[in-house]
Amino acid sequence: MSPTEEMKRNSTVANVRATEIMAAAGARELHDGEVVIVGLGLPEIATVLAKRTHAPGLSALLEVGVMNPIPKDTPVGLGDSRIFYRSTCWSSYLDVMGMNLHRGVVDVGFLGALEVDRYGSINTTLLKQDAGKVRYVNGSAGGNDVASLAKRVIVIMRHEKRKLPMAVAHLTSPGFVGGHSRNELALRGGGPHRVITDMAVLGFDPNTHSACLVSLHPGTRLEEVIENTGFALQIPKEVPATPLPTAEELRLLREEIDPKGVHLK
Amino acid sequence: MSPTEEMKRNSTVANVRATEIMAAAGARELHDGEVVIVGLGLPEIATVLAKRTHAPGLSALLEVGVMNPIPKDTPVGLGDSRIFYRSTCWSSYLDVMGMNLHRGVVDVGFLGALEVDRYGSINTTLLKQDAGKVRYVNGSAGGNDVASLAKRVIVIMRHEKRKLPMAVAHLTSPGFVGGHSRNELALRGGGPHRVITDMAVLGFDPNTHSACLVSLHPGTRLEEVIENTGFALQIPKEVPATPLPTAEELRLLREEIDPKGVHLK
Amino acid sequence: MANKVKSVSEVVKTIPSGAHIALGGFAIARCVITVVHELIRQQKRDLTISQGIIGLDTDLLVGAGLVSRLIMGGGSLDRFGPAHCVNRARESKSLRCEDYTSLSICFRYLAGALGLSFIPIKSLLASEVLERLEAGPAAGDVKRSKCPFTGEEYVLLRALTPDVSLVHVQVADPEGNCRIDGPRWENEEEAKAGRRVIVVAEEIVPTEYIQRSPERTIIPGHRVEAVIHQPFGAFPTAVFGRYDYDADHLRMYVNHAKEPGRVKEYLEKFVLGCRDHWEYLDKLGGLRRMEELRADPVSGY
Amino acid sequence: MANKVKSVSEVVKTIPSGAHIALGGFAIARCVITVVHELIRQQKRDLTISQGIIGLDTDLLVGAGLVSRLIMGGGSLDRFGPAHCVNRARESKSLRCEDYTSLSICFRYLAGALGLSFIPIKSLLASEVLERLEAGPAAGDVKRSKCPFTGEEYVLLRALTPDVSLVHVQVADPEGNCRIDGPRWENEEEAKAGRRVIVVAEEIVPTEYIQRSPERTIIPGHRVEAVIHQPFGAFPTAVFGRYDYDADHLRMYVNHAKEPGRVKEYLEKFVLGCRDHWEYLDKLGGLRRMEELRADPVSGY
Repeated sequence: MSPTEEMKRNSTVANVRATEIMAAAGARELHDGEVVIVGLGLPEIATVLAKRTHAPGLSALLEVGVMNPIPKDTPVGLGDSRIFYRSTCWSSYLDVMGMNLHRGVVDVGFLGALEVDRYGSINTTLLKQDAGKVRYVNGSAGGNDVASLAKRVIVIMRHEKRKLPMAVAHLTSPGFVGGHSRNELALRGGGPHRVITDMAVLGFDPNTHSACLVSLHPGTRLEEVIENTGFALQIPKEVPATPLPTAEELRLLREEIDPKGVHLK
Repeated sequence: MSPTEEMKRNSTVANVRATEIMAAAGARELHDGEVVIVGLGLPEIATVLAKRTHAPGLSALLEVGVMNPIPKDTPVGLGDSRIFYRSTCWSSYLDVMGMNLHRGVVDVGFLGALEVDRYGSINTTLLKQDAGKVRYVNGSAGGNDVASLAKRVIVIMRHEKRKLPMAVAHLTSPGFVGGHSRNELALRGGGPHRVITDMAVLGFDPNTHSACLVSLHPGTRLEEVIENTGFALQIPKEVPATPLPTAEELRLLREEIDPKGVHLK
Repeated sequence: MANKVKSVSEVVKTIPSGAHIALGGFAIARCVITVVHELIRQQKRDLTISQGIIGLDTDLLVGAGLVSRLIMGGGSLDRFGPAHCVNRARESKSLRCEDYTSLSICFRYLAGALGLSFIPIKSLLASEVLERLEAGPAAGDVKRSKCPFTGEEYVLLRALTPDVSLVHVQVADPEGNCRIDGPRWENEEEAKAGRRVIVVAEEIVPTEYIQRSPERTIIPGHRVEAVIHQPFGAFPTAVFGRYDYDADHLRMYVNHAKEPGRVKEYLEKFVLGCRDHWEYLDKLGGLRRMEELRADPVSGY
Repeated sequence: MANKVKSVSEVVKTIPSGAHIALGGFAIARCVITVVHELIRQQKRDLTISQGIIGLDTDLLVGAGLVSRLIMGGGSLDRFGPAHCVNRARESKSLRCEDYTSLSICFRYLAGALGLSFIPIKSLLASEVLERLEAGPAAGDVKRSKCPFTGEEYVLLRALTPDVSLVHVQVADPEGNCRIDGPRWENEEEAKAGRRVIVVAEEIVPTEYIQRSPERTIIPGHRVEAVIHQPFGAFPTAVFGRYDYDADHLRMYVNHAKEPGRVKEYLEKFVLGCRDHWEYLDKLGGLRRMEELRADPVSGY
């Protein structure tokens, strides 16, 4: 990433960080009473923010077998005891991923990604480098399961051309593969719903199933988004601005949810 | 049952009740370190006796999700809290019947029965009466599962002609159905091994898979057994006598395991 | 979070006649008697009942003539006697009964709980249990097949996904997080297979109490639609750690259940003749009797 | 009852090279480090490892060159970095790796634990994860099929039945009755799928303690072949309620793991250079360091 990009990412729009806009935008996608399976990092931050504001009845599940934790310290991963704190249930993969996700009662799957393509398919397995060299990363873990089975999938990631390619280097977790409907793909889950980046919020056209622009973050120009997207984004005539986090949302994020700025830096 | 039969059943041979001979004979069929799924009544009594004597390392599982209970009071059924007392594990059907029995780690299934036929198939579902009238009873519960999957099956029951018919009125739990090997029947478990009655211990011929006489209880005449068996029992030239319970076995049965004589009456 | 505590009458009002109801009781233990009585008072008819081991709960519903179809593994009232009403209804062919086994019912619930439309099993083979299912109206729920990897012969079972799954638990919080003390038989799978999950709790505790030992939570709150708070709600059946079964009352029930006429008598007196569960408990001896049967903390009965 | 408490060295002697070993660790939590180190000291080669989420345990075994086949759902060392040794071995094609997903590994263990040779699943479809499995040496373990009742498309998975299943638990009795505090991920299914089950316990308690809360027993003693008693046996990974992970050591490990040469260095110093787990713990700071990382009873870390 170039210094200027770095600058931009960490620079503030009305003293708001891009990560804070992302967290708030993510939180707004979650409705009270829903069941959400969350990955660590910004997805978890956004979920906690939603729970502390408009969605107190949200149920947050972690694939390891943890429900509704209220961590007081920032965990480094899903196996970190910090994320088990004050939960309402400690069970198992079989319970969370089998008896909830596969059962069909999970409304939202909230994921991170290495690459997302125009049809919302996700790569978390490998990167293809020059001379056909391959670099492996973490693999699917619960990603493919969540993308296949959750009623809707929300991805939070950085907006870079190489991270938003025409087609992912490895199709780890299916979106609307090849532009097909989920039905045609024999997948139960509703598929990708939002991709929240540090520049914009993307959605998917109900007909073409191709990614479209939903809103632009304040301070980001449309051209920047187009430049930094590896495929042709459908652009509506009127592009609304992503609402900035409210003062209360910012207070919660900065003072209570991630005071050390581990994920919001 | 006629008064004389009643008399005989409750009369004593060297002051030993038939039920006590049955319990001791059942206990001797269990080896130390084995895993046994037990039904309530004499099977449980025999299992406790084995545990207290030659098989301290026996693991006793109850289908409801109870392991190695040490009841101090006599339960009326598997749902009775009395049978949960001092267990090493409380889990579920899925664990006991799925992750143990279906997994193939249960050595012995210890059952009661309404009828057992010459091939060791069990009926616990219904009785056919005159004029084709049917009377329903308890059904399979775990019986069919245990008979299908345990490495060997032991049945304890009263010896009456109508309870040991040529063919059961309803084949609830398969033995060597039609004289076929368990392999031919696509069943994993080894099938019937012993039928312990108040007159004798029966086994099954490895070739014909038909019931044969293993031993006669002291005080019972061979003719009685033949009279009271609804099919042609294979009789060896030499018929050994079922060993009587030892003094210590009797003491345990009468003073500690079933002092109120609920099952040994 | 949501407070899901509701009265049994308002909850039962939401259960339509013709519904498939899964019962979590086992013979004479943790039967949802308070809901069963209300179903009878509200005369919910044409019910399909599924259950691993039937007991007093199912026998009462069948005795009241509300059940048209029964999917079960077996059962009775243990040493107190057979399920007379169920057996009699079967003999008179007024009840369609599909006999499975403990494990096959458990597997059918497991499949439902996991969102699998089918699951294989190695019991039932070479038995009349399977033959009767294949020959009867349940033919579409079982299918002989082979493992695609080993070629081994299996029976495939269709998942059970009851319209309403009922479970009686010792402890729940207002959001529906539930604990079950003692063995759980097939309750976890039965509950999680349900399209709707309704629990009856002996005791309601604050969520903070649940958070102190989250590993004890068997059914998470977000799966539960309603929590009915009814102490002694399973009476006269036993609830481990809370109270013992009432042997006298069970004997008396079985004596009534033997004869159609006297079942009616029992229902008139102890169900239809009671405004609610409290009045029923009073008829059974009230506080004094309940205290006699209250479990001691060491034995749990 | 039998006393199954054995030393790690005598237990590892019974594990042959070429064995399929299932690991119960998760990234940086409850990894069976004491067994992993002994496997390296005894140079058990050509191992097949299966695991839901790989972590330090698998990265050490692969770094030591003992693994020829890896069946996994994914994994890393969380924020401390990727599993460098595993990723590098894959890139150099010196490791045959079969990529599944968390749930498909869990279902494969579940099938194994239930004695089912196959189980259906609705993930993997329309993904390159499935395509690569079908195209590779794992082709015989997955099969597309349809539900015989609903016609819905499924992937059928072959059961996983490891030769040896390893799990790190907080509490066990001498017979092998085990408790796991905190979330259990796929440990119950992984353990019960094993042909042999070996547990490492932080603490050995009398059976009477187990009998006081039998509902906490996750793995029953009769399924366990051996219990290895090793306090801080998962160090430097975390054990909920007992101790936190050692962030400094994990960072140091990842820095070594980045380069093949330095992995060797790490193994020389902390594994091959240690007679046993106690000597290893001393090298990591001994009692003083362990006390620094000991969990507080409220937070569990």
